[in-house]
This record gives sequence, C-alpha cells and structure tokens, in this order.
Amino acid sequence: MVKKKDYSAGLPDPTPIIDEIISKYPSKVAKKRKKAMVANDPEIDQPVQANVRTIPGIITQRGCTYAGCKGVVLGPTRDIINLVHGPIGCSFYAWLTRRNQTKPETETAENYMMYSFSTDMQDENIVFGGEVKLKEAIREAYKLFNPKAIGVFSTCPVGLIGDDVHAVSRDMKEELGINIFGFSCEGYRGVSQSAGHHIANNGIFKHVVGNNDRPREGKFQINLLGEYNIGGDAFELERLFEEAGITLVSTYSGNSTVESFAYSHTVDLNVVMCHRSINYIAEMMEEKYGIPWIKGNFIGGSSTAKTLRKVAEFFDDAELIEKVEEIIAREEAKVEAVKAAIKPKVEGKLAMMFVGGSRAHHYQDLFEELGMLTVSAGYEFAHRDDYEGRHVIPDIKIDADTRNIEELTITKTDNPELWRDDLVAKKAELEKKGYEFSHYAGMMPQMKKNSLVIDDVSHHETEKLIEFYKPDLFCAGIKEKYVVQKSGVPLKQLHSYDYGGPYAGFEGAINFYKEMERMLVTNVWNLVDTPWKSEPEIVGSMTINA
Amino acid sequence: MVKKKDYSAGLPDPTPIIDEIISKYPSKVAKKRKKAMVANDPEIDQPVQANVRTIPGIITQRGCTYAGCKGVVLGPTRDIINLVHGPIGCSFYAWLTRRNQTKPETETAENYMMYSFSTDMQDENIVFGGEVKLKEAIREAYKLFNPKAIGVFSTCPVGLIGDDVHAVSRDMKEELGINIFGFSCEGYRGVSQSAGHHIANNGIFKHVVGNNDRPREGKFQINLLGEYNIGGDAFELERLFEEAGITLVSTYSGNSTVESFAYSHTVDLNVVMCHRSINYIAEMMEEKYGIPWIKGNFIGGSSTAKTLRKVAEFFDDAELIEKVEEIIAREEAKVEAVKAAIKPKVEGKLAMMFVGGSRAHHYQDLFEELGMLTVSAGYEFAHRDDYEGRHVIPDIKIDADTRNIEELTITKTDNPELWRDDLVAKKAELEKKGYEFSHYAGMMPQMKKNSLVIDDVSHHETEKLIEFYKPDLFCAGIKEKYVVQKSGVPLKQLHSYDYGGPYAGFEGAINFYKEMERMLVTNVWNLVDTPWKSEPEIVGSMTINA
Amino acid sequence: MLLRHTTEKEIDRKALTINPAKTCQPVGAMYAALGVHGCLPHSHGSQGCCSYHRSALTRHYKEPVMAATSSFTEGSSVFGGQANLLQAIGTIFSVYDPDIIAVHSTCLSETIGDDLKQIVAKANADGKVPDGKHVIEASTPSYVGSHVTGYHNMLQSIVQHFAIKTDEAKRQVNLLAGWVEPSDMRELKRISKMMGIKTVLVPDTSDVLDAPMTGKFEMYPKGGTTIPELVSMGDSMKTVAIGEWATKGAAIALDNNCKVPFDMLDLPIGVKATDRFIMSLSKAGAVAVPEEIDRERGRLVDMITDMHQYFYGKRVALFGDPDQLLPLCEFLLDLDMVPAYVVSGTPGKTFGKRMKEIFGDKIDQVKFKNGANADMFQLHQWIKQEGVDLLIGNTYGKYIALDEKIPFLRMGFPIVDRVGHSYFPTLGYMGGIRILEKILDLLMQYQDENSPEEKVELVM
Amino acid sequence: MLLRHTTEKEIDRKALTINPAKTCQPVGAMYAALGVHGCLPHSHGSQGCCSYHRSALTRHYKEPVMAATSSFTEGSSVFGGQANLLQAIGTIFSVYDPDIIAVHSTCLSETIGDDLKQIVAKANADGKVPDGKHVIEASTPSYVGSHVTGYHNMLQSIVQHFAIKTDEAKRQVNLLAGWVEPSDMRELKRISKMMGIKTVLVPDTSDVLDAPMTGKFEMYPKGGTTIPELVSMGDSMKTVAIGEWATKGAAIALDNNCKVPFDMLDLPIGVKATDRFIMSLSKAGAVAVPEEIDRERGRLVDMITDMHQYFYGKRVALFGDPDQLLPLCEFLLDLDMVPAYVVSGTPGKTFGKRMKEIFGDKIDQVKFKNGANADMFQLHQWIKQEGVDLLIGNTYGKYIALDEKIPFLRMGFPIVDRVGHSYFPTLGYMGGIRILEKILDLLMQYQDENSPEEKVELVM
Repeated sequence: MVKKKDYSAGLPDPTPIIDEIISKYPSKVAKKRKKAMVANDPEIDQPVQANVRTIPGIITQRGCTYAGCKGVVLGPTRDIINLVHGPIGCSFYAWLTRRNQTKPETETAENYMMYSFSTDMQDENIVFGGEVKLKEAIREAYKLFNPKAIGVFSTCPVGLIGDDVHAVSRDMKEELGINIFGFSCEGYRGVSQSAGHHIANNGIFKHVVGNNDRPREGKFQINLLGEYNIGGDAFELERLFEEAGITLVSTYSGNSTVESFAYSHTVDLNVVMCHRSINYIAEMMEEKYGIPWIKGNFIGGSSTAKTLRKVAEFFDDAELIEKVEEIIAREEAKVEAVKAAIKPKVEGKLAMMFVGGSRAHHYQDLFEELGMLTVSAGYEFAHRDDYEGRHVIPDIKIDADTRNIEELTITKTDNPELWRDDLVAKKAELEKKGYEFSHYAGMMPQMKKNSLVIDDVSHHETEKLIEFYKPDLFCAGIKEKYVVQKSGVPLKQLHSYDYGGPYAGFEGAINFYKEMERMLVTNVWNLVDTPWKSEPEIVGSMTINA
Repeated sequence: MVKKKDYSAGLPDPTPIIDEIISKYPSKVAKKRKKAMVANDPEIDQPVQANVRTIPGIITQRGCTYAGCKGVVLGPTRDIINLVHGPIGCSFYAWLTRRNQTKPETETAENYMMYSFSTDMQDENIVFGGEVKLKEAIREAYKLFNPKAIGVFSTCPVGLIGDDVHAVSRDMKEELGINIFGFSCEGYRGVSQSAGHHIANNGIFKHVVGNNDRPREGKFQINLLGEYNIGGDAFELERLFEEAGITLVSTYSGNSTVESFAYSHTVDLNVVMCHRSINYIAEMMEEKYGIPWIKGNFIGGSSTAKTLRKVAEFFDDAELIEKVEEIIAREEAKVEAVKAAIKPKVEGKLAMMFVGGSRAHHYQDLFEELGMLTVSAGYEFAHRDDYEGRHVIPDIKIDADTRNIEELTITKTDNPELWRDDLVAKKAELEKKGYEFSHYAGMMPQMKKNSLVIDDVSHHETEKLIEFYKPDLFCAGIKEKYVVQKSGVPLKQLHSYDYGGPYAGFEGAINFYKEMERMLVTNVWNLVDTPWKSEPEIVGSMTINA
Repeated sequence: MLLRHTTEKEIDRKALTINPAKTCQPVGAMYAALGVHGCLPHSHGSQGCCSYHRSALTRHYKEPVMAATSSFTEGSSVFGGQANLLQAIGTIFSVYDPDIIAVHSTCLSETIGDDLKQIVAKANADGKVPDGKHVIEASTPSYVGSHVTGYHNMLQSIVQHFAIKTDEAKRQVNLLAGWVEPSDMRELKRISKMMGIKTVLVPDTSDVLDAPMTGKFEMYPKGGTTIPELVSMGDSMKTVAIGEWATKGAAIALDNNCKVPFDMLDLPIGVKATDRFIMSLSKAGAVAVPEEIDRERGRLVDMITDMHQYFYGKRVALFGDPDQLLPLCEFLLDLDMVPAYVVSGTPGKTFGKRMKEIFGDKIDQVKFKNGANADMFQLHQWIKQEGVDLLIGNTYGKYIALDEKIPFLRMGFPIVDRVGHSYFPTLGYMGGIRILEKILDLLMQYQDENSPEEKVELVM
Repeated sequence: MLLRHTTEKEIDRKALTINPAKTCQPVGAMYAALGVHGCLPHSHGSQGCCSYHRSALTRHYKEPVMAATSSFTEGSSVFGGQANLLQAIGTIFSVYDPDIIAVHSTCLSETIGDDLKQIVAKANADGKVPDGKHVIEASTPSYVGSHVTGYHNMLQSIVQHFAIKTDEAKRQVNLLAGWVEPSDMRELKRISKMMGIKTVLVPDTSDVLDAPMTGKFEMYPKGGTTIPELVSMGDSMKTVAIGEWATKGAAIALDNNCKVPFDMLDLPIGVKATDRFIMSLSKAGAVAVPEEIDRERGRLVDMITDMHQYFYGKRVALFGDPDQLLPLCEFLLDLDMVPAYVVSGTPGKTFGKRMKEIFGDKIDQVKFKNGANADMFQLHQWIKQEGVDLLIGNTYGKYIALDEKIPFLRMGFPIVDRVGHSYFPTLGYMGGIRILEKILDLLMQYQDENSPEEKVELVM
C-alpha cells in the first residue's frame, strides 16, 4: 500500500520525475518521450508532443484507426449495419464493448448494436481477394435484415490486398438501392484512434449528412457532437434539452440513427463535446452550410450550467433563457446538496488521468468541484490543440502519418435554402459581444502550475507516476485498471465508467460525486496488508517445527 | 454395483433369507421380528405381525403420532392455523416437508400452509406449565391472521407436564368465537404415525364434521378420503371427477379446507384411498349419517378406471356411466401409448417397496402394468387388515399401545334430514348384486407367491434384502434414499415422490411410467465403478516411484 | 404470494413463534456425533424425533444419516426410559456394531427426568457395552437453546469422554469446529496442512456426509475423528475453537480437564475472521504463516477491490446461527455492504454485545434480534417495511425471496433445495471467494434481468 | 428484445458471419505466452490488435495483462515491419526487462509477409537480445483458424524453442494444457500432486492471471512455467496433452524433436474424460491411482445419481471451443441431458468425427456446426425453432438467454460479466461437481421462479 502525499501547499516541480522516468529509456526513446512531458504552467504556452507514433515495444494505452472509426464514432449508431471487412477479431472486439447505450423509438425499431457483423476473411480471401465475399455478405445482410444503411469498415489486410471497399459499396448501393458506404480505416493508418475519428467524420459527412433536407422543426435546433452516450450520458442531456425546449436534432453519435445524421445539417448550432473525435464534422458543416459551432462541456454541474447558458445565449430568446435558468437553479440545488455532503470527505485527494481525447480534460471539472487535485493528466490520442488550445493549430506540423488521412475539401452548398446566411450573420454579431465560436482552450490552461502533462503515457511511466505521486485515484482504461489497482490505488475507468454512469449533466455530476465517495472513503484498501505483516513472530521468524 | 437376478421362473422361497436376517438379532429380537416376515402365499391367510412396538435400538423407518396427526392428516388443510404446542423442533420439521400441494380459490384466500406456528416452549414452560403461553399464542395468531379455525397439536412434553390443550382450546374458542380444538397427539402415543391418524380422524370428526349443514349441490356427491395431494395427485383426480360431473365435496385432506370438512357429511358416498390413515372417518360417517364407503385406488391406469366405474355404478346413472366410460376410453388410450413405449424397456425388473400404509400396496399396480415384479414389500405403520384384508379385523389383538388411543363412540344423528335412509337402502340393494362396501382385501392377496412381506422393515433387513434380491428399484422414503442408492440401487421415494408426480389417475400413471424409464433405463449407474478397477497395473500394483 | 398473510404490521408477540429461525437441540447432537468415526447417534425419545432429525440431515446432505432411537411408547413415558435405552444399547451393539453409541436426550426423556449418565453407567455395569466400545451421552432438551446448543453439548460430551492428559505432550493443536459443512471441515484440514500444523479436528464430518458413490453402502464411512485422535487431544499444545455457540463447552472442558488452553474465535468467514483464525493457528502451532496463505488471502482481497462497486451500499437481510451471522456481518461490512436485518432463533446474550462490537458506529443501521422470540416472520415483516437487495439464510428463506423478488443466497442449515454446500467450503479465504462469487452472481443476475434493454451490460 | 432482428428463418449464408463463436489467433498466442514465467507477449502488428487483446483478456481475468506491440504505421505496412520489431525488442529489454519476449504475428504482418523467424534471428545476431534472454515467435495469422489456433501455435513455439533432450532422462511427465482457466491449471497441478507425479505444466497461468492483491504491482507475477522447466521437458517420460485443438502441435513437436511420446486427450471435463486423463497420467507416471482420486470421482458420481432427475432429458445449446465442447457434450450425455445444438467458430474436420463418436446412436438428436460459417446467430435461430432448457457459452450468450429466458451457464472465453471462473476449476472430478452445481442452480432457480405457487418445492 502506498503512503499518501500532501500537496496542499502546491505541486512540486515535476522535472525530476520526468528525468527519472526517461532515465530508463534508450536515449532515442528518452529524447522522444521527453517532448511528450511538460511541467504545466497555465500562464504560458508550452508545446506538447502529441499525435505522433508510439515507439515500438512501448506498452501504450493506444488502439488503432479502426477502433476510432468503427468502435468510437460509428459504433453507437443503431440503425445501420456496421459490417467489418476482415478477419473475425476486429469485429469481435468491437462487439458491445464500448457501452454506447441506445434506445430505439419503439420495441421493433431497428437496432443492430447487439450484433457483430463480419466477413470473417479466411486465408483464401487474403490470397485471392475478398471483394466477392464482401459483396455476398452485404447481400446476405440485406436479405436477412433489410436495413436502410450498411457501413463497411476496412481492417488491416483489406487495403494491403487491394480490396476496394468504396467501389464494392457503390456497386452494392446500386444493386440493393439502400445507402452503403465504406471506410478505409485500416488499423495501421495514423498513429492512434484519432485517424479513425477523422475518417469516420469524413465518411458520414460524405455519405449521409445532407441526404434528407426535411423541413426544420422547433424553434431552437442543435446537434450535439462528440457525445457517445457512455453509461447513458446522452440520455441525461436529452432530458435537459427537452425540458428547455431545445430540439436535439442529432447526436454524434450516442443514442443516434443514420436517419437523423441525414438531416442534421438543418440545425442552427453545433455543440461540440469531444473536440478531438468530432470537430471535423462541425468544421465541415460550417464550411458547407454556414452553421456555427461552439465547444460545450457537460461534465460537472457548473460546466453543464455554463454550456446550457451559452446555448441559450446563442438563441437569445427570453423564454428560453428563463427556462434554462429555472432548470439550472433546480438542478444545481440538488447537485450542491450532494456535493456538500461528499466534498469534505474527498477534498484534497490527488487524482491523475490518462485517457481519451477529451475526458482527461473535462473530468478535471468534477474533481475541482469536489476540491480534489489533478496532479497529472494526459490524453491517449489527442493533438496539440487539445492540450494547448486551438490557437496552436496553424503551428502544428503535419507529419507523414497524418498526411495520409484524407482531408475533405468542402465547398459551400449551392442550395440557397440550405446555406444559412442568418447564422453567419448571427455569429458575426455575437462574436462582437465576445461570444466564442469555434474555440477550444485546451486542457493545459485549466491545470495547476507544476501539474505534469504527459501525452500517450506508457506503462513504465504509469508505474513511476504512481510511485512518485502516490495518488488517491487514477483514471484510465481497462488495460490500466488492474495494473494500477495492484499497487493499492483505485482506478476509475473513464472510457467505460466502470459500467456506471451517467456522469454528464447534473444527474451525472451527482453520480460521479457518489462514485468518488464510494471509491475514496471505503476501507477495502486497508484489507490489503495482512495483519501479521507487522507481527514478527508470525512472519518467518519461526520455523515450522510441529 | 450389484449384479441383477432373474426371477422369470418364479420367486424363490424366502425362508432362508428370513433366517439369515434374524440370525444377527439377539434371540428375543429375532423371535419378534420373525413374526413380521411372511413368505407370501396369495391363496392362503397368513398372519403378519403389524402395528406393534419397534424394538428400541432398531433403526426403523417409523415416525411418531404427532407426525401422523399434524404432519399427515391435518397438515394438508390450508385454511386452519395448525399451532404446535411444544418445543420448536416438532413444528419446524413438519414445516412444508410433506409436499401436500394446495391451491386456494383466489389469490388472497386463506392459506397457512407455508407457515410454521409454534409455542416454542422454553425451560420455564416445562417447569411451570405451558397453558398460559399457549393461550397467548392463540390470541396472537388470532390478532395477526384472523383465521376461522385453529388446531392445537400436543408434542411429547405437553401431556407429561399436564397441559390440557382441550380445555385451553375450549376456553379460547369461547373467548375468540372461532373454532379452536386440540389434539392429544404426543409423539410417544401408539407405536407409529398410525395412532396419530386415528387421533386426527377423531378430532376432525368431533370438532368439524357436521358444523355446516349446507344444502347439497350436484347430483353425485362424494368425499375422497385418504388422498393427500402429494405432487398434485388430488388435482388430477379433481380433474377427472369434475369432467365426469361428480361433485367432490371434500378431500381428506389434500387440497382441502376445514370449511369443506364441515359439510362433508352431506355426501352420498365416501371413497377411501389410503385405508390406514382415514378409514375411521369413513366408518364414523356411516355410523352417524348412514353414508356408505368403498375402497378406491387411483394408482395405475386400470385401478383408476376400475374405481371410476365403481363410483358410477354406485350412482347407477346412465349419463354418468356413459361420461365415465368416455373419459376412461380417451385417457386409457393415452396411458396405453406411453406404456407400450416403455414397458419393453423395464419389463422383468425387480422392485421392492417399504413405505407408508397404503402406497406399498397401491404402487404394485403400476409395477404390474409395466411388467415389473414386486419381490418384497411391507408397510411402515399399517395394521394387519392392510396386509391381510379387513376380514381379519375381529381377530386383531388390541394391545396396550393401541388401547390408549381414544375410540370414539358414534351414535346415529338425531337430525332426520341428515340421516341417509336412502343410502342405507341403496347400499343393501347394491350389496345384493355383489357390490363391495366397507371392503379392503389388503396387500397380500395381490402379491406373488413367495414374495416376502415384511412389516416395519429395519435398516439391517434393508441391507440384507438388497444383498439377496439385488433389486432394480427400491421404494421407500428419504431416510432410506441414499442408504440404498449407495449400494448402486436406485430408490424411488413413495412419500415425497422425489419431488415428482402426480402419480395418481391417468396422467399420474403416465408420469410414473416415464419416471420408471428415467430411473431404470439410464446409464448413470454404470459410472459408479472406476474404469481402472479392472486395470491391475493402475490400481495399486505399482508403487509411486516418480 | 406464498406467504400471503405476512404484512408489515408488527404486533408485540410474546408467545407465538412463526417460521422459526432455529430448530431443536437433538438434531445438532446427531450431526456432531456423526463427525466421530464409527459412531452411531442414538436419540433417547420418541421415534419421531429420530425420524425427523435423520430426515432433516438427509435432505441437507443428500447422504445416508444413520441413527437409532429408544422408541418410547406411552409406557416408557410414564415409567421412565431406562429399559428402552438399555435394550437399545444391547440391540445396537449386536446388530449395528458401532465403536461408539452417542446418546442424546429429547424433550420427552428430559421432561420425565431420565438420567442418561446413570443409565449409561448401568449399561456399562451390566456388561451391555462390549470391550473397547463406548457409550457417551449428552443432555439436549429441545426446550432449551437450539440445534446449535445440541451440537455444543454433544461436542462437549465427546471431548469430555475421550480426551486424556498423559505425561507426553504432543506437538498438535486441537481444532474444535462449529456447525459447518463437511466441505468446511475438509478446508480446515487443508489450511492446517498448508500451515504445517498437525491438528485434531473435532467433529469432522468430511468423508462422512460427503461420501463418494462406490456401489457399496458403508454404515460407518471413512471419515470422522478417530478414538485415538480424540484421546490424544488432552495432550495437545492448544485448542483453537471456532464458533462460540457450538464449541465453547468443549474448549472449556479441555482446559479444565486436561489443562489445554484455548483461543475462542469466530468461524473463519471473510477476511478478518480468517485472519484471526490464521494468526491463532500460527501462534498455537508455533509456525509462520506460509506465503501460499498470504496469496489466497490476496486473491480474496483482489476480488473485493475489483468488484467493490457491486457490493457497496447493498442492503442485506440475514438469518441463521450466531456463529455464522457474526463473522458474516463483519465480512459484509468489510465489503461496504449494509447488513440491515439480522435474526437468529438461537439465544445467547453475547450476541448483542458482539454485534455492537462488529458494527461499531454503524450499529444504528441494523435491526437485529436473537433468541426464542426472534423468527423469520418478523424478519419478513421488517423487509416489508423497507426492502433489501439480498437475503441470506437457509432454504426457508426462499419463500420470502420469491414473494419479494430478492436475490437469495443459501447459507446455513438446512439447505434442502440446492446442492454444492457440502462440497465447496465457505470458510477461509477461498471460502470467502466462494461467498463473493455467489453474492455477485445473484446481484448481477438481478441487474441483468431487471435492467431496461438499453442498460444491459456486456462487461460487468 | 435485445437481439430483435433474429428470427427462426435461416438463409443459406456463405459470406456473412453474425455474432461469431470465436475470435482471432493473436489473443490466444498472448494468453499462452502469459503462462510462461517472465515472458512478455508481443504483438507484431497495429497497436489496435494488442490493445484489443489486452482488453479482452483483462475483462475476462480482471487482472493486469501486459503485452507490447510493434505499433505499425502505414509506412511499416508498406515497407515491412522488421524495423519496428527490432526496435521493439530493444526497447522492451531495456525498459521492461522480461526474460522472454514471445512475439506473435497478426493479419497485418502476415499479409505483408514479415518473416518473424528471420527478424528474430537478426535481432539475436545484432545483439539486441541480452544474454540469457529469449525471443520466441509464432505465426498467428488472424485469417486462419481462431483464438484457439493462436494458442496452439504459440504453445508449440514455446516448447520448440526451449525443450532440449539430454542424456539424462527425468522421472517427470509433460502436461500440455489446452485453453483453460488459471484455476484449472492449478487443479491440474493439484491432481498431479495427489497422484504423486512430477509434472511440467505448460502453459501455466495460475499465479499469473489470478494474482493476489498485495499492494504491489508485479510486471512478471510469480506463476508461469519457468525456463528450466521448459528446457527439461525434452527429458520427460511422456507427454500428456489435453485439448487437441490447443496442444497437438506442441505434443508432436516434443515427440519429433525430443522423442517424448504423447497421449492426445480431451480436456478432463466430466467423468469419462477425467477418467481417461487419470489413467493416462497413471500410466505415464507409472503410478497407481490413489484412493483420494477414487473418492473425488465417487463424490461426482454421487451427485449425478442423487440429482439425475433434474438433468434427465433437459435440452442444451452450447457454443465455444471444440476442446471444451467435446468432453462437455460427453458429460451432458452421461447425465442424460440432451445436447441439442452445438456451435464452434473454430474449424477442424475432426470435430464432426469426434461428435459422432461421442453421440453414437444419439447423433441425430443434435444439430452441430463448426468452422468459419458457424456462428451464434445461427445457434439462436435454431433455438428460435425449438427451445432449450439451458444455454452454455461465453458472456455473449447472455443476450440470447435474456431474450429467450433460458437459464445460462457461462463457460468458455470470454466471461466478462461474472467472476469466479479464474478461481474455481471446471476440470477434473471436483470441476465436474462445480459444473453440476451451477447447472442445478440454474435449472432449480428456473423451476422455483416459474412454478405456479402450489408447485413451489421446499425440498429439491
């Protein structure tokens, strides 16, 4: 069991720990990894190496492009058959493992999320090509389920053997008359899941968005981007929007349908939660339709209130603003009550967080609300703008790994009914008042001085961090869960929420506070040491002589 | 594993096995036990010692008077609170252990069968008397449940310390205005459960029967006596009677209510299933009300048909007879089909049966139907008439143990509306035609020559019987179940049916045939010997030298 | 509803027990005696007692349970049971040939005042007890205590009868087992062996009530503490007694008669009670705790920390025997579960004291009751008043569990509708893992079956 | 309905797999490698493979699963992965310091034609492998076979790399374990010990994937077959290989390379398969079967004869791996249960042959299918056509079980929504008792919950 440290007087300079960590690395590795570690100073800009290759042999948290494309972005959409073209594993591992909850409109409405579809490529498909099998699989899926859309996802061998999923998709779309489209999301592309997000964004934008120009409904229409409904987060946000009278046209992609993506370009505003995974869609919608986007954050009671207010401010409607304030007042009272009960029990506890491309930032709000201290944090697959803010985007060096991810060229729609001059005007007007659009400040400005920022943290680094900081809580994913816990430090999974949640919105904040109470106030960790550890006559000083 | 014997040419004279069995007994014990064992000859009358004390120290199947009274007869009645006056055990052990199924009329109708009620006598109640506690317990039961009847059952210490359950019951009946009555069924009375049956019969007859002279309903009214609805037997019979148009006024006491006992003296005929446990009620009803009784048997397809026909014959109604024949034809076809499939698989198998006071006889019908051979049988608590037939009743010597069981003196009712002259006349008329009333031929006339009849079989005898006959099936109760099975011989419980059933009526016969197929055709008993038993190089000839 | 007449409305009951959370002494005496090799229990009372106790034990263990009875009749009840018992002893030795007859009394023989000691002395004097054979006796009136008391009294008699102090001290530890399963007794021996301690375990129903199917019935199965082992207990270094309600008398008897000191412990259920047991064994046997014990413990703690979220805050109702309930409550508290209602029909004032110690400042969150007035009916009434997430107790709890749709963990005696308890221990750290596995299975199954479709979890 | 689009109407599918009853090779290679002490598995492919496999194993075992990856990028895919692997080997030895790196390929590295043998040879030649350290490799293309094949291939590589025949014959038996739980591997060692046979068990994930909570993370836990043990296998008397799909290659390799003959057996699941295992061990080790083994067997048979009525005639649907399914079917048939549908995504023509042997004249009562076209979707369609009383398989079966309200026994890989499988074995006679306990629990719970009130049984 680790002994806890006291940082109430401020965090120590982490430079020695950085040095100690890299001392174990071969020099090239050390040099590279050092660039990914920064002693934070919220007052100044410091570059963090991010979105670069993981060094072979390093035990990393990262997954692959396929995981980002199929697993993260397309996975949560229920009314599409996501057909994985490849050997069985890729489809198997992405089968129900991400807790994207979904609630079909009716008991018989389409929902393929409990299913795993694969072409299960065999030896001969690798040797002779898999296009014929892929076509037949699409036909069989159509025959069995009659879906309105099929997405085809490429796994590693597909590109290498020359299977053209896009051509196959086009052919089958023509043959069957339903929407079919492919993704070149082979696992080796890019350096992490991030490439997959981009590929998914592109694919949806190209093949789905704008397919249905249905008339607008409701006064205030938005899309929520980058909310994947882990543990029911989206349900909680849906509840809030509905009560406020804001029409949530589409969520990308928690509790979503391709049907709604098709008319998601008819909204007034895009609210981006997970900047890393979905900012592309927001950008492209603005370029094509003139729809502005703002960054939102619904993790934490205050963040939720702030984001709701910002949305209401955008629409500038007295009734809406009043309703939103009413909701905030009511919900924050509940949040405060729980917080007041729990905060004294967890205040001052140390947390560290290495996860995803958004949560490692957002969850700092929740810890702040509880008076906990985030001593170190980093993303698994973010880019520099997620750390430092979007103002560094122009400075980001595009390397070969990123370059080969398609960058769509978007042009303004030529349908005058779809191009939103009104919104362009509104944006300009609001910006004058200081309202921030297309803005994300990144994680680092929010973090304490001398907190340690590490991108793509490795197992070795994780061990060292625990040794040094002796945190009360570590946040990461399933691969890290038991590694960290074996050291006597509880780990909260921030991908799967450890099968808890929701943690978004007001109810989510309450749930998270309670979860912190459970994890940090318990005595179970005191069971770890045997009581005879401290009784010398029992441990080993006696010989077996009976 | 025992090797099976072949008795297709007839059973061997069992005298040597009797001699071998008793050779292990001390001479007095041997002398006594020898009288309980008879090599059967269906052609001649042979006395069997029955209903006498079990020798102390002998491991017997038998239980006590309380078990016969509370457990067997009163236990199955759902709308009465059966309050056991004594230390906790007696009530605990009789709690839901007998599988008397019951189905209240509605979802809220009274049903106390899932409950165990006890005065839980403590030290001080033994020393200072338990009447006060008993009274208070009755009051508490009344306050909590508001039942229409409470029965009070005496356990061993009650009589000895002088608690008068009858006086207490009378007092409380007056105080609370509901029917409350006691049973002096202390465990030490009599020599087995049998005394308890008699005491229960007396109590019900005295305190319940005739309490409600409601008008008769239906054309053909009967009571079914000695059917306890183990495994749903009574449900199957209710189904047959209902379809035939025969009103089953009351069953003693499977799926029964005290409410129905109260007007059960309004029937036309009593049909006695379990002769031993219930013939007293039948006799007393005839003495008091002139209602005749017949022995019936619903175990086995043919027995069921025979008994149904006999009932129809009694009522002598063309429509009824036709309906009964229609039912029999339809049901027997089903029974025959199953029998035809199973009989070839079990024909010639050897069974033995030591159980109860009726089943050891009735179930021989089922074995006969399957072509199985009952090589030995006996009762646990029967009297000589159950073995030899009622014609021996006058010869039965009444010993001290029996003498102290109350014999009620019944006189003809002085209510002319209740005395059934019509039935008395009908009985006389039918008897002339050879119809048998008040008749039971007993077990022995039905059994094969040289089958071995043993009353109150002991553990030692059980072991010897298995050794000698190597039966394919042994029928007894839970205490014998695993004793016998450890010898590799499957045991069918005929008290609890091993939680199967129903086995009465036509459906019951089908169930039993299938159960025989399950038990006798399976290969699980072939797993008993280890395969290396016959491989000398594996069993012990090698030393451990690795 | 199965228990349709049970409502949340309590009345102040003083006389009526409904749905008891205990049974009577003799069955416990019978069970304890079966843990001695070559011993035939004998019930001095009506036939019904013996029949009921054999049936109850048979249903629980699904094994032969052999026992004889004095078969009282009205005559014996009036004139005393001496003649019956003397005849029984004679008959048993000639027909069933045990090494030991263990006679226990019943409410009947106690009420009429039969003096078992005197009758047994007479049997010995009359030569009814063959050379090298033994008749031991225990007074087990059904109207005092509970089945646990009967076990306690017979265990004490066994030890008193056999244990002899000689001049030759033995490097061994006496292990007095409370009322646990054969599997638990086997586990106690496995643990002792791992610790490198020679123990004499009494009683020991392993290889008696979990006997293999061999095609041959054994009246006296392989298992059970042997007479030489029992005799040797007087020369042991120490007695470790687990389960105060079941073993205290025997422990004291060994101390008084043979000057073998004892540790009185809880049954080793859960982490802390097992810790105390291991430490006691370690000190008693003067051996270090081997690494493999640490590792088993570590696996249990691992399961607790891994699965903590499923335990945390879950409300539990428990009924059974004090020896089980106390360490089980301690274990549940260690898991951050909430033992909300605890009932035992077995009396004993120390129960409340121990509960207060174990619960500490959480004592207000639990309603508990033990003794003659504590029953399952009241427990059910409490549950009706405020529900629980889990019910733990013997098979009779099923009726409450089905009515109230509460996940139900079968522990205690009797378990007559499931098997496994006699094969897999719940004592020790591995037993703790089994308890947790079962609790998790129940809670997770409940979650699976009661979640709306969108909330069904693949990974848990 | 969770699987609302599944209907009983089958179409003839040739290309589309829906809800697979298998996964891909590398995860098996990773699991097998974890059963060697001081070994770090390494995935030569994209990061995603390693991440997915570690996640899958972690969810199943709830333990740390350490493995490294070559972190392919588009460049490596085009130019070959040699540079990545060489760099990885260097980085791993300096940062994570394992004794062994066990490299397995992926569909990616196989498709581009990376030659692992050659790359590893180069690593050795280049001095990237420190003295006394090892790099072993196995070819595990995801588009051939299944996860079981990957386990098979890595196990074969382990044995081929290490086992050496010397002149000194050893009185020991090689025990090659199929894909079973750490608990099963522990049980295999317990059985060997009871038999008095020294065995070398490979792989051995006990004390690796059921590690205790100690407050200290161990990169290389205590367990796993050691290098000296692996080396010594070439001098063993005999190899007993259990689970043909998983161990055959390793058994043959030992025979070919070291002239150690082998018995190829089923996994010891149930009575008869365990009988064969015990006899094979007995002969291989030239030891008699000790009585305690007979007694454990007898306890299992006792449970079967006691509870036969609950098994008899119950229809079962199963999915999983051939090594488990075959002896499990045999066991179910011995119980008079009816395996009605059997599906495995793992190919192998001998599966059908063995099924026919096991079922004998009952072969017509079972629908079965294995290989690339056999999936859980079809199994579910069969169940829709005619129902079953029990479903046995990994966690994914839950969705079928909940939809169809079928009692569901979790066996196989992965089990990610329950715990216990890594602590309690299902192999051997005691494992058989555990399987029966679980089956009975499920069937009896179903009966309890679905009986009309008047049919609820106290005793079962």
